[in-house]
Formats: sequence, structure tokens, C-alpha cells
Amino acid sequence: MAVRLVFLGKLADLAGVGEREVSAPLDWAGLLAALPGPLGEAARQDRTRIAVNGALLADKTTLQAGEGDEVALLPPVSGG
Amino acid sequence: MAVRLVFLGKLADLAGVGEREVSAPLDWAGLLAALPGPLGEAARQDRTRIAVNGALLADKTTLQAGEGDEVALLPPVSGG
Amino acid sequence: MSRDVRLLTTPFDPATEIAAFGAAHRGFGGLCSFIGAVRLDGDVEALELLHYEAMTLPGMEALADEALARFGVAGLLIIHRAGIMHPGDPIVLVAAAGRHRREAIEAVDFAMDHLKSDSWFWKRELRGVHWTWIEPRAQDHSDLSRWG
Amino acid sequence: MSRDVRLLTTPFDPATEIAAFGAAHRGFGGLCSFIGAVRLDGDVEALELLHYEAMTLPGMEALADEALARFGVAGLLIIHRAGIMHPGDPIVLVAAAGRHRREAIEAVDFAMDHLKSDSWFWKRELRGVHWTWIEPRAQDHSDLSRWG
Repeated sequence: MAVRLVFLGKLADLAGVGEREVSAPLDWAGLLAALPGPLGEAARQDRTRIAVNGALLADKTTLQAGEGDEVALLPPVSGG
Repeated sequence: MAVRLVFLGKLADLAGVGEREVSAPLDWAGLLAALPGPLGEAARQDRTRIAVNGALLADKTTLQAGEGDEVALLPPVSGG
Repeated sequence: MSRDVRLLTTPFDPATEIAAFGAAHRGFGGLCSFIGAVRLDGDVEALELLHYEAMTLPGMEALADEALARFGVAGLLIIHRAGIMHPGDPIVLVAAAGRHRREAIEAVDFAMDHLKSDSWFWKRELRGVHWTWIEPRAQDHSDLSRWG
Repeated sequence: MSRDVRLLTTPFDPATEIAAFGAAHRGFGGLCSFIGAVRLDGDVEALELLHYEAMTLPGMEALADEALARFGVAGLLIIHRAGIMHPGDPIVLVAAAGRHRREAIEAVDFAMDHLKSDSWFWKRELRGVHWTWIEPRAQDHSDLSRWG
């Protein structure tokens, strides 16, 4: 149990929690497998971005996370 | 002695006073006759505007001031 | 719609005025303000702004009306000093409150451009014992032309 | 050049912050500020802004650096709330100080456009007993595109 998933904004509502741990290592296919139903659909949407340890991925399908990494799922921002 | 001339900005320095009274009625030729030397030259410059009782003249040569009127000579403004 | 336009010959505190203006416009989303102060600029010891009773304040009021109508803001505040000021002293405060930030920012921008180049103030600076009249800046006129 | 960027989870007083920022930048000619507050808007009782520890504040700091470099202002202040707020409560304050008003106004305008549509905040509103997530506004994206 070593990669932390963080769900932001309405994705936390879909997930039912703000954070969850999954096994390392984690790639894009592994992430989708770990996210059932609407959460997986949301992750696939272009406007949902992925960051690893606070760094945004230009292409989220290149995700490679290991032991101790934090993977954030970021829906579109809605400003201040 | 019934038209009041008001000199604004550096025109007050040229006039040596901020205000002066001249005889009514006063038209453009009368104003120039009342303003000797550099003050008359300044009045003639396009960028010097004339107002009567706070209302700017579109064409200062149309000046017509009577008893109790205030005629202001306005050099270019230099802001706040 | 509220309009508050003042020509002062004594000092004022911009932050206090912004606080009061903000309190009077609670519930509008945006408040933009601009404070112009005397710059610390080499050997300038003081500046004096002269105004003309019959035209300066009426012109500022007309400018405020124009900004209120043009940008649809809910409130506009213009406070301008006249008299002698020293480096650091506030000269002018413009604030606009509205539902949206663009209109508030643009109303302030518009009012400042017009106050700087199209309002009845004459400025002179004191260096040593000499007062020098300040001529209009070309930049102010190009700023003004942005508003068509 | 000074940069002050804060992400707060408790209330703040914009006028007090503007006063302090102004005092720290005495001698620069211009100080522009924008205060964004929760609008009184029909039946919205509260809004909540969520942020992400690893990205929100670092993103605001990068934005401040970009505005400082791009507009050449002497100082930039960004304060942004997170958490639950009620109508009238301040959400955001941006202030810029510089020698000239254009650069100060543009730095504030630029920073606000980016904070609204390009920073890591998620907003939801409370009406009655229901929280609703707010979607991005098209207007925010067109505002952003002004900066190329």
C-alpha cells in the first residue's frame, strides 16, 4: 500500500473519500483499474488532469508512480 | 471694474497675481489689450484655453464677458 | 449606484477610505482601487497641485458620472488632493465596486487616465529653493487615447 | 522587489493588508489593488474553496513571480482564502506597487485573471442544504486569453 491517490473537488465526492492508498508501482492502466465506475470515467476525461508529487503531467497516460508518491486527480478549477 | 480675470498654473506667475479685475464688457480683443507682453503671448497660444464662469469656450476668440463674469486663463494641465 | 467625489486640501488615509467604501458595497463581488502618491524622486522635496474652484471638482464629478455609466459599476469613489504634498503623501484614490472584476478594474483605469491628463490640475515641484511647473507628459495623452 | 503570497484558511482584512503593503512601498508612485469578495447572490448561503496543498500555493507563488517579471512592478501581494466563506467575506486580495500606474494596474489585472481561471481552487456553493460544485466560466477563459 504505497501510492497515495488524492481526489480533488467533485472527484472527492465521487470517490467518497479525499485520499486512498493503492499498491506501488502505479501506471495509467493500473490507475484506471483501481478506479471503478464514474471515477474511472472522470479520470479518462481530457479535462481531468493528473499530478505526481505536485507536478502536473503533460500526458497523463505516461503516469509512473512508485513507493511514497502522491498522485492527484484534478478536475477543472473553478476559481476564486 | 467688473470682469474678474483668473490666471491658473504658471500664468499666475507670468501675471504676478492670481486674479485681476478689468472693465466690462470684455471680448477677445479687449482681453488681449488687457494682457501685456508674455501674458498676451501665452493667451494666444492654442494650448491656452479660456473659460467663462467655469464653462470652457470651444473657440476663445468668441469671448463675450459682462458685469460680474469670471474669465479664467487655463494653461495645459499637468495631472495628479 | 453611489458616487463619492472629493477634492481635499488636507491629507487623507487611502486604506481607511477603501475600508469604508468596501463596507458600503458589501455583497458586490469586486472592488478595485488605485492609490497615487508622491514619488520619492531624486531631489524633489515637495509638489504643489493647484486647482480652479469653478472647474476642477465639477470636472471630477462629470468624470465619475461618465465612468459609472460606461462601466456599469455600482459605486465609484474619487478623492484628489490639492495643495502642497511631500514624498510618500497620497495624491489620489480611485475605487470602483461592481459585480464583476473587469468592470471595476476598467472603471478605475479609465478614471485614472482622465484624472492624470484631462482634469483641471496644475503641478509644480520644489527642488532646493526653486519651484518648477510640470508640463503634460506625452504618455498621459497616449493613455487617454485608449478610451476612444 | 518584494513578493508576499499567502494562502489563508482564516478571515483577513483587505484594508489592513493594503495599508501595510502601502507603508512597505512608500515612495513608489502607484498602488493598485483588487479585492474579491463573496457576492450576495440570491439564495447562496456560503461557498467553500478547496485547495491542494502540493500545488495551490506553489502555483500562486509562480504566478506572482511571473507578474513581477512581466510588468516590472516593485512589489506584489497575493492573499487568497480557502475554506468556507459567507456573503461579503473577502476571498482574494491582489495588490501591486510600482513607479507608474499602468504597470501596477496591469499586474493586478493579470494576476486576477490567472487566479480566477488558472489556479488550483475548486469551488462549491451552499443553497439550502445542498452543496453544488461550480464549473469554470467561459468568461474566465476569454479573460485569460487576453494575456497571450
